[in-house]
Amino acid sequence: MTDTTSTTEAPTPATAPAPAPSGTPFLEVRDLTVSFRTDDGVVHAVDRLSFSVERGRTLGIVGESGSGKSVTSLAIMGLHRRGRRVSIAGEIRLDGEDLVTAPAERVRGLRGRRMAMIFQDPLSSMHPQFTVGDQIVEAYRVHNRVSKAAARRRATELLDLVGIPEPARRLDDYPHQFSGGMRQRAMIAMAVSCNPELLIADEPTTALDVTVQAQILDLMRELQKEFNSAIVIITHELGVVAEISHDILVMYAGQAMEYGGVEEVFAHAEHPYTWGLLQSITRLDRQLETTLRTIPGSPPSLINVPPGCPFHPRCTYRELAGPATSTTRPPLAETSPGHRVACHLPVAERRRLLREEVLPTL
Amino acid sequence: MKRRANLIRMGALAAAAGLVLAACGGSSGGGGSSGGSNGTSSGSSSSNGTSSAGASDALLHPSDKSGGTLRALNDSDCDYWDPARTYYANCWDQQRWISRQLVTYSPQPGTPKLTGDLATAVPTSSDLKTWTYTLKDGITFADGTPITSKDIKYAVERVFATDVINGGPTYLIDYLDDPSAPYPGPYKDTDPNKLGLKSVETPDDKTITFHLNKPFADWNFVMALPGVTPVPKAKDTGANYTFKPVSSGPYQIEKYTPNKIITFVRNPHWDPKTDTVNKALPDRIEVTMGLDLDDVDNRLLANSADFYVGQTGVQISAQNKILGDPSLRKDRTTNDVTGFIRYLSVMTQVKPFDNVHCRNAVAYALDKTAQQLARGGPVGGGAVATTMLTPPLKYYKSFDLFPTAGSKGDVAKAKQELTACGQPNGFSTTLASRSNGKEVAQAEAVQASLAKIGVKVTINKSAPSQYFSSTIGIPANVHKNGIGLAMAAWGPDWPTPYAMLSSIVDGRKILPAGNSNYAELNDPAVNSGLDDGIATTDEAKAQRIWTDTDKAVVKSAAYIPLVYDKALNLFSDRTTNIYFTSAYGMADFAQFGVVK
Amino acid sequence: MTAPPGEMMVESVAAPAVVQPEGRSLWRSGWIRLRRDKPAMISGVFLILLALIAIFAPVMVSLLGHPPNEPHYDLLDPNTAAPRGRFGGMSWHYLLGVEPVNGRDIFSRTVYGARVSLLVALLATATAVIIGTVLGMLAGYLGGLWDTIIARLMDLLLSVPSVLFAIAIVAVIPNKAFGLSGSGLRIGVLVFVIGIFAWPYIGRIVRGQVLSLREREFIEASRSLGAGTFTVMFRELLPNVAAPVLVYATLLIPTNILNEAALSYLGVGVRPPTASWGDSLAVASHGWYSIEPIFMLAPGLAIFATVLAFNLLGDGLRDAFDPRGGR
Amino acid sequence: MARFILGRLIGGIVILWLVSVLAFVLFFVVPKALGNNPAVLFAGRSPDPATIAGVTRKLGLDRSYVDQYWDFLRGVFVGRHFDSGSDRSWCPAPCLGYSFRNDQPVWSEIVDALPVTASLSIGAAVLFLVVGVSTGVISAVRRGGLFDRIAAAVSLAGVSLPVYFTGLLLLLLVSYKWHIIDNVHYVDFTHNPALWAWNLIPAWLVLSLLYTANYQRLTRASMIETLGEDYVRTARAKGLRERTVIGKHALRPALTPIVTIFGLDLGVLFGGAILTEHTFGFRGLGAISIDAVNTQDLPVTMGVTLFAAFFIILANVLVDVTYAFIDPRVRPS
Repeated sequence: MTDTTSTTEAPTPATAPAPAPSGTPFLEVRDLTVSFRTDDGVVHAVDRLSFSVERGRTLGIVGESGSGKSVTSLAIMGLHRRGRRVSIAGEIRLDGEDLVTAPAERVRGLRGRRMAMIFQDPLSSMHPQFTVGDQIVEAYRVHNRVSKAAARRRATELLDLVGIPEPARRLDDYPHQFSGGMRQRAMIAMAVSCNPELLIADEPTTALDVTVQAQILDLMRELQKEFNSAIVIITHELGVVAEISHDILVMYAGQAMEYGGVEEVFAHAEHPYTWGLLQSITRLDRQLETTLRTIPGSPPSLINVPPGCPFHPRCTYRELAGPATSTTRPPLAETSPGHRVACHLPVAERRRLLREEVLPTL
Repeated sequence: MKRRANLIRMGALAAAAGLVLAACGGSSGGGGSSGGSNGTSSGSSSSNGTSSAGASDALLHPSDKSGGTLRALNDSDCDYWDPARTYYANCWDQQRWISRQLVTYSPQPGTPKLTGDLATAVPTSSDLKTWTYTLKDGITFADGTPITSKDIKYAVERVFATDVINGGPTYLIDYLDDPSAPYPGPYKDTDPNKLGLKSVETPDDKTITFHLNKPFADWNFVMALPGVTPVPKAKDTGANYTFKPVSSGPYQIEKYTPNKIITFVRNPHWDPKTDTVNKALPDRIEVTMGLDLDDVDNRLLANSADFYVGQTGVQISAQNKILGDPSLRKDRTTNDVTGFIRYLSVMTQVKPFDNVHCRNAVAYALDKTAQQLARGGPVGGGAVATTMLTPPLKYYKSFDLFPTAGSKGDVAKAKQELTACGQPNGFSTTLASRSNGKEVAQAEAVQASLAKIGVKVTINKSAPSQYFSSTIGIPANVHKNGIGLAMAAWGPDWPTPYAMLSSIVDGRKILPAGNSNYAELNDPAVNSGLDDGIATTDEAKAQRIWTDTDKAVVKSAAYIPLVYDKALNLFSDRTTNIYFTSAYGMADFAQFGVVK
Repeated sequence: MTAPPGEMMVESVAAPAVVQPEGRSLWRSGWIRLRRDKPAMISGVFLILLALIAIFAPVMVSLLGHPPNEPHYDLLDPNTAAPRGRFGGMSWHYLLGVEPVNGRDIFSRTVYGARVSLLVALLATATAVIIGTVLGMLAGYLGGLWDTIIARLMDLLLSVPSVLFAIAIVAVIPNKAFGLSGSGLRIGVLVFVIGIFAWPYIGRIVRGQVLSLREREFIEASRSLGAGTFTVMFRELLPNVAAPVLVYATLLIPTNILNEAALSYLGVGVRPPTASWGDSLAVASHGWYSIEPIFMLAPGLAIFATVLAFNLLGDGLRDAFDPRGGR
Repeated sequence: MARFILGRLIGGIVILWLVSVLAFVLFFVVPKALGNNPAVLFAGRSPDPATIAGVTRKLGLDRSYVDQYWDFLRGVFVGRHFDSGSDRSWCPAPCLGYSFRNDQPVWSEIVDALPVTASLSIGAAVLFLVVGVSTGVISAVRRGGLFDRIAAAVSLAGVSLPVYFTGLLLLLLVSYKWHIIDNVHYVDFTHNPALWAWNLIPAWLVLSLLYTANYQRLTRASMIETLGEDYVRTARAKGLRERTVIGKHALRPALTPIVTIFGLDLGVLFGGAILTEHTFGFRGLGAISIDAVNTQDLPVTMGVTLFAAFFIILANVLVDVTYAFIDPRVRPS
């Protein structure tokens, strides 16, 4: 972030961001492209991705590992170290302000205050050598000029809020002295310490057992009510999305495959990849370990993304989609209001397959 | 019972420098010599030339100015400050500040004479067995108590207590003990006054008489060794006396921190009227010890100190500086032949060197100028040697029994000798040397010389401390390890041929351990020469005997003289009365003064 | 041990990250990565050349110099024992001049010094690798008392002042021992003392590797098929620790070169007049370097270039075979 | 915690004891087995049998090896008598015996040499720690940049240069060519602190070059590893300033392994920087130990070895304990 040699900033002049009128999306991502240069070639981690989230609403981003979910979230937070190796293009508008072109220092000021993030593995994401309390206090004080004692009181409140018993005492514990669920709660407490308007949760429940998972999701819902935040939740578990999200974005190989309201997509999924995800979840009854195993093949190398629809080599129905599927990238086209799908299969064919072949297996 | 060889302990236990006894002086023009006697080479002639540029016989900066502090430097501490135990030449020289003996060396450049010190005069003995000394009046210890003959007898007795008082020379035991009833030393003495040694008589406080068990012409020299320094019985602390010896000389120890510093201040009870030897010019003397030798040179060059007590000569970088600065060289250095000899020992009991022709081959093959270079060249190292007696010694006479052109060796003659020895194609042998100092370079030069006649030499380096005591000092080890050649060096305890030769060439002194006749030379001509020489009072006869003996040794080719040691010593510009004395093979510290 | 410990032979570097071998493809992908590493490849070529020079030293010297032990007194100033002329008497006949005191050809001695240096360093490294691998595997695989004893032994060896012990050992070894004598014995002793203090570095790495491999399926499988301890160790474990051992052995070589030179510099190296870089530096250090820097520069730069090349190659190997440990 | 420390201390003492046995065997048993009687070494150049017998009795060399070792060990803790029959001397604890060379108590030789070694190692340690760690951090943060590449090259050269070569080179330049410090020698700190430092500078530079290079590489690697850790990302996600992220969140865990290595290195250095002291002619522990080995001064060799091992082991124990304080995860509860 201190890198001044960034060569990838969009050439558009930075205009003073006007406060977004209410009702417009709080976070708007447009044509976001993130690529990394490595010794083996350029990794196209995110490719022309667009979505938006309003305050009070939750977007779930789903996809196998390596589909670009986490890269997207880190791009929003401005946590990629831009420079010779990373390039980011497109727009990320937070309350109307473009973060891609904003100076690093400006983005830093927003991080933790207006947008915050919860990470996947709370054990590795919390600093092992500082107490839980210190870490929350630090998160709070970086954006609030208050005394240490006041920040400490705030940290106690937060721990209490996220449901940690005896919060005043546990403040001085180190992360390794917490259980997995408690650590995630503490992580959330840290993230919400400044009442962020955007909360990004990257696989917040993956490392946790099922009961704790449910508790954490409840907690996030409650917090959303309290702070009216926009939430982006990243997961590979459709169950989590179904439980907490309003909207869903299915990603594959850095690209959006399907995007829409949760009920709509779950009921009328039109992308073969989404079908695969749906099939895997129901059949195994949320057993994490083997989720998604049912989709044949493995995710593509992001250095050599297949031309056309990136999913086509694994797609059971590619014969039905015509030759374009392996040459032309399908647009993310609206099939019904608010529901977009990127697929070369004719709409009617997709609906027929869903009805005749997919739904019976679910 | 022969106890200890007569040599000044050099390097044997000393740290880096290698040789302890140092250098200076060859009054009569160092190295006179032999190198030049047959075919002069540019190398050896320049060696003669440079040696005369040194101080030999000269007195640098004479002055009677007293006062000031004399600042001396040393790399290591003395082995002991107990006069009976020290065996380093420079420590004997330093002892002159705090100790006096019955007789001592007269203060004069070059070959010194003995003169009375505590005794009124230097006695003579017709049978060379009975020696009587009379003490001066008014001589006292540093606490004011008068020095009596009993204090001297007590000091002599201490040397017999080898379990406590060890380290020093043992001539006193050799010549005064009764082998049928050995004296155990004063600590185990049953005599109430602890004066039970029968061979020393003290009829009164002023008289002391020694009854030797055999004739010994050099006895007065033994009486000049620090071992005969009087010790007050009441102040004798045995092994700890080394930390606080009672002074009888012009100075006394003010403060002593081992390995760091020793300081001397004037002894208030020293009476100059009783002392014709010590000038005692400075008010104070400081010896700083434990220094790096290059550091020593630099301090001397910068005049921030006055002299180096080791007197082994400057290091290479300082030597380079001095040779490039004629005025520095002239005013502030001495460059004398020390009396020390570097030689090659050729083991007569190791095949094929049991054959004299094989030994002769080595003697002819050696390039002695290479040895000279390995020692540091004609200025820093020494002069090419052809005799075992060295120029500063009494009765030294130059000759060369193995002349080669320019002293560079004669391959043809060497090969002839090899053929005569029955080894025309050469052979393999082992050469022992110490692992430190310049001896390794010397060994490599021997190796290179002998390679020319087909003799393949393997060098066997030993830690200096075990070199003389075990590697080459135990004949059984020498035979077992097939050591045919050994680098060696010798310095006499006093400047006479007997002190030089008796331990290293006497065939009757080949010991199973602690041997110093390394080559195991047992030549009747040499043995009888030693006996005759030391029993002779006639100067001319003595001269003849000693030269013949020296020739017999060299002719045996069991010992091949290589280099007469020289040292280029540096002094500060304020040091006065610098001259070489062969008594210690270095400058006479007792005469130093400082100006400025 | 990613860097030479310098002052003492004791480790100054934590045990490096463990390489995760993934089978055959590791070797190939590692080679591909290594080929892209220019400094490492150049170093490799340099070291091959150096090895050739060492092997064919007599040919080199007969073409460009004089026998390494042949004195040339005529080239010295008889008064100072220093070479006549500037730069140590450099000339077309004596490319790097001649040594003081005996006038030996510095070029030849530098070339011959490579022999001792490489021979001792390679043999010592081989010793360390053999002992370290065997004991490291035993400790890691057998565990329990074996592990305790071997781990304590490694601690012990890392706790003693190794240069001092090495010198003391060299000093007490007689001139004939173990059926060897002369230069053979000296080189053997040097190899032994350097190797004996170096093996714990390899031992620790191997032990760590084996500990993590021990519970893996293929080991279990092999064991359940009735394979004995030694079969498992040498058939299954050894191929899997080979890559990290190779990498750290390469990084141990420069350390051992420095150690050999250090011992020679302190006077307990090979027997005179055998040329060695450390010994040449010792000669120079006795004041001669201040008179003519070439005495110190020739052996010093030879050590530097060789050690640097091995370090570059080792770093390259580590980056290629253990990407986690590098940049 | 107390139990943990106690456990480490006992472990350290056991190792030290093993080192002492090893040293005793190496320095006293082996030479004698090879035919070098220590009494002969002690007694001088050509000692007579009576002297050797006296020395043998005085040093207790006529006793069994076990007894001799026991005498030595007891001497270290409670002092011991040296008794030759007529001469009894008391060597107070910690008694490591007397030097064969000059009859000084070994302990006083060590005490004399310690300030030199301490000055050399502490000064160098400060230098290499500060320079090595800071350049390592900068390299890691600006990975791949110009600074990093230059630092990598310099470090690689640094770890490839023997101290005795850089030492001579530096002496040649500052002393003989440029005459900046004409005569590099050790000056006691109490004598003149300015001269003390001035004369130590070349040795500090030489010794720290090697270690700086090492620490630069280590810090860089360690820092790069921690910079990739999730908790550093968390720190950034909080909106902390980059300086805080690096200086606090990344540096502290990155330094944890460095502290370990630093402790061990310091322990080794305190045992005597043999090559540096030898090259600069400083009479520190390293130099006296080399002299002692070369002159077969067994008590001094043994004493210095144990003293050096003591520091190395002490450093090991301290490092373990410190580690527990730095890293709460390994802290025993």
